[in-house]
Amino acid sequence: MANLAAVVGIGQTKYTTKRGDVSIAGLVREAAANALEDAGLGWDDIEAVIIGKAPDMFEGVIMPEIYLTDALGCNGKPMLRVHTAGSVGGSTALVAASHVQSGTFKRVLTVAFEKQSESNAMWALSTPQPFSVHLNAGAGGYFAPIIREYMRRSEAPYDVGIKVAVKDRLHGARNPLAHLQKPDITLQEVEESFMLWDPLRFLEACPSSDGACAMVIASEDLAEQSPKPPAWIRGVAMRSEPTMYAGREEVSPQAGRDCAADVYQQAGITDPRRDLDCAEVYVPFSWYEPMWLENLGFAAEGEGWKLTMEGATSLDEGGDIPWNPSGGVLCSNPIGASGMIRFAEAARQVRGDAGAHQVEGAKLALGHAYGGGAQFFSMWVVGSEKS
Amino acid sequence: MQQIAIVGYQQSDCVSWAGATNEVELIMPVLRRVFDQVGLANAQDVDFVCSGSCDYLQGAAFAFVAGVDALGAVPPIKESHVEMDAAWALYESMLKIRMGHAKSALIYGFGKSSPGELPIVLSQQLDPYYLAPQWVDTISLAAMQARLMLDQGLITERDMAEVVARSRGNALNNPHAQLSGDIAVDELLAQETYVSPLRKSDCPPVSDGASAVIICTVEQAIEWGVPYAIISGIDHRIESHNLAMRDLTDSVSTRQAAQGAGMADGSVDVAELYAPFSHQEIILTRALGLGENTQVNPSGGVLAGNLMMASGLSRIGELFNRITSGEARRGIAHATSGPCLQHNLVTVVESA
Amino acid sequence: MSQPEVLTQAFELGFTYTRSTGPVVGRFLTELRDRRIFGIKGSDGRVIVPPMEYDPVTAEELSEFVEVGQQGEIVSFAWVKEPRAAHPFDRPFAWAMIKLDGADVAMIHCVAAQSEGELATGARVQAVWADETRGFITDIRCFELAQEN
Amino acid sequence: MSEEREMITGIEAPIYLQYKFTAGSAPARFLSQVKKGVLTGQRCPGCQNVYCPPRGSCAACGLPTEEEVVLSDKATVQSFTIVAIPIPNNPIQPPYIIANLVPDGSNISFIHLMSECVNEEVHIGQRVQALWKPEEEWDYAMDNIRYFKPIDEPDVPVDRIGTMPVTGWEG
Repeated sequence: MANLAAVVGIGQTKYTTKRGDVSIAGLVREAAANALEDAGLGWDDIEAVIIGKAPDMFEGVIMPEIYLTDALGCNGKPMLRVHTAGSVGGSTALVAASHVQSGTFKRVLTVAFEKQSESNAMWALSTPQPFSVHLNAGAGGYFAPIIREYMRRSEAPYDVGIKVAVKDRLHGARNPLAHLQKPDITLQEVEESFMLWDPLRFLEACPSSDGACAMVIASEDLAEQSPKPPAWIRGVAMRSEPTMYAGREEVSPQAGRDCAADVYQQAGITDPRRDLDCAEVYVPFSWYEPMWLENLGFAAEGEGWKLTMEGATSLDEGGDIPWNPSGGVLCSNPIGASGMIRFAEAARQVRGDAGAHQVEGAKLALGHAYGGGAQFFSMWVVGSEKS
Repeated sequence: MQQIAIVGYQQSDCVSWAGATNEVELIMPVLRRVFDQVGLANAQDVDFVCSGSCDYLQGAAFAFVAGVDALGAVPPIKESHVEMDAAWALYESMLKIRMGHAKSALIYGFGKSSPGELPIVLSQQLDPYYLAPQWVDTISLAAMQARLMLDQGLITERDMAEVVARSRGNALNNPHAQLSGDIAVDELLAQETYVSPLRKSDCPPVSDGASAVIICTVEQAIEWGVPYAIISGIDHRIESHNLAMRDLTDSVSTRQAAQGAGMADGSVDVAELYAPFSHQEIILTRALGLGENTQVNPSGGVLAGNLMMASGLSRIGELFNRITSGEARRGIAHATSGPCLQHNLVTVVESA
Repeated sequence: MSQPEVLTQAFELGFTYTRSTGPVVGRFLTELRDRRIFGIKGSDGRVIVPPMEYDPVTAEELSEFVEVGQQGEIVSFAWVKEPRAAHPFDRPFAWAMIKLDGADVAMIHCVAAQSEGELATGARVQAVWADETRGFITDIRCFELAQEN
Repeated sequence: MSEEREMITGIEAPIYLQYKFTAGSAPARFLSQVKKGVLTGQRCPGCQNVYCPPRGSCAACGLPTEEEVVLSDKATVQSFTIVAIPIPNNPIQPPYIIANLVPDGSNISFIHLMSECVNEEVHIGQRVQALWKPEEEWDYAMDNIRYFKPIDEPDVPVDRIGTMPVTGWEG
């Protein structure tokens, strides 16, 4: 059996288009130092550092843990670098947790970051390769056809994505760290925004952000001594499947369903909508909320959009299962950190430390991340209680 | 701590150019052989898979995603990846087993270094403001390290050539080696310098290839009924990124990792060291305090073939081979990352 | 089955990254633009050039800048007989670790010399500035052997 | 007082790396046929599905694919998007349609351009055919096919997309 572990410190940067005031190390450091401060700890209290980010091409620094050693107080310590595409922030948190859950370490620091302003994410994701057609149209170009297929199957009204875009931006307006601050956003504004990758409009897509997120994860005994309430890690799961294979279910990938089933089983969840108080789910394009509502078992197949339209996932509408109270990826997207932000925001909720976007009385929350061609999944469930 | 067994290891040939072989075509035959070695059908028969690779070697983002195509990952599998040498993927896999979320794991690393100019590509690992913009190549950094040792009288050029001669000689017994042969020390010393004080023979060849290891709980190894060796300890440590802040003639982090891995708890019959440059083998040997009773790099080490992102994992595999063949009872495998031995991992492996 | 031809094609993976420097790196580069070299004091009092943002031992933020000399001595060097396309010279040159006067930690930069024999550990070198400085590490074009005073 | 100059807060770091790419065996076989104006796939010895373009393995089974299968240049639209923004490294000017197309005889889609169509009328299940460049321009490249254009054949029902035999779709 895995040892109990808990999140005892969380640190983030303010997410923004360009953090022009810091170096790459400065950005990562800021989140890490905030997490240490939140945990009431110093650099010497940390035994190992686990760092994650998406492709090195975003910053053009190869294996950046090598350069970041000193900024993260890691000289003489173990340092591990995770890269699992867009899910990396989540899987990095899971690898960090395994350092403690395996009984190998008592207290580790984990950090994920992206400083996307150093390059152009669209470039880094579609670098030219000989002998291939240069049709790569960025992540939106990849996911738009899958969304179209979901719309066809579910017969969802055209404006479900628009509703999600507004809902998450209103959530983000409660979160001072969120990149996009749009407290006055309207359905009409989203609908009239530029069509990027039909059926995806500009305001239905995530921004490109600079930012970093960090957590301190500690063993049961140390977590109990922590000055602030710990977020107990109640379940951890990862799943991968290939990008392309004959008959692949792209709208609701098997890897996502299996991953959810695994993490729910560990956390004793039988009905996620009922048992969980909120969820931070990787939704970089608005339509992925209804799609993941189904994939993660919050709604039956073809019914996810109904929860969205009823307001069930909205904090402002008093929904029973708020999704992305922090504003989610639609408000802030430093790619390599986005998954960890989901995991950290889930932990903030059950620590009762989420400020204006706190879900009242949240005791159990889901953190979710996915990456690649919606083929890599990582999830955890955190709770205010050990079991 | 729970004992974990190594039950399989396979490596491709180290070749200077893999030709018309893409990543998945490079990996698949190695995986087939390691599955056959343990008697498994495919990655569905292990509980966890973790790989190591680096996008910049072949110049494409998400290079590792192609690796998943080699696994037969339908239905979906538990899988992760480090942008590091796969020795660190093995480390991550051990944690998964220790926490009880897996009984077995497949680890693989692959690198196609031939498409780019490797020493220049790796210059972009350095400080992005001070060093990377100067394009200081990795061979030159190692050459400065070697000169520090020569100047301080810690080594001679003959010492370095002896490392190379032994590596090439040992590699005669390694069918996957790229460089092997019976070569005299004087013959090596007669060659002119390349990036002085290094000769070309002091540097590793650029290689394409892949390797794979399967580990599991001892109970699982017994159930599978295959020969196994025990990983009794593993640890890794990193040092400052400022090369001049480090004592480059020593490897403090290797010593720390060896201590953490419990190397001193028994004899070290064999050591497989990931020393890309000849003088670095001497640094490592001394940092670890290895004496005459330890056979160093019987495989020839990476001077005989250097699979970036897999060589560290291969060192563990080569050690496994020595132990399961009965040539050694206990030994260590070392992996490194970063310029001039910045980040080091030590694994202790014992006979079952 | 058809036999494939070996299809090989060159390509460039290239981008001009826009890096923000933060205050420490930015200060160093600003001084370089003005043809001065600054280091920073580590927690143990050692002067580190170029300045590190964070102390390798204590992990503390560093902030005490110190100007150092433009001459120093070679701590070690590598002689590059066959420069690579990315290298700063197209004739033989050296990469060196150079401890500048007033610094305790060497910096890595290139040294221009006619032959390997001209250089030695302990040799004195001095910075040669680029014709135009702009706040980049290559504002120091290279080092060369110091003139005897 | 000397002239105060602004602090340096940013730098440009040009990183341009040169690589020599070699296509893998499966893609090279595929492209060698495309140069002759023929679309081919490779069949998995396990699940029997045909991959186009082949990458060397059946990703589902993890088995090497060897058997080469000649495919039709007629295909079915599995899904699509209309791209309205310019993409770095992509010379085509928006708006344009990128479709996931399954060629007859294959069990998996690839992406390619669609043209000679009314954007608003493009739909899932639509039948299309390759429009090849003039033969003298053929190279080892999928853009030997300039684009796919609609043809006058009945739509393929959604649940049958990806299962068309190489002989085509009778409706």
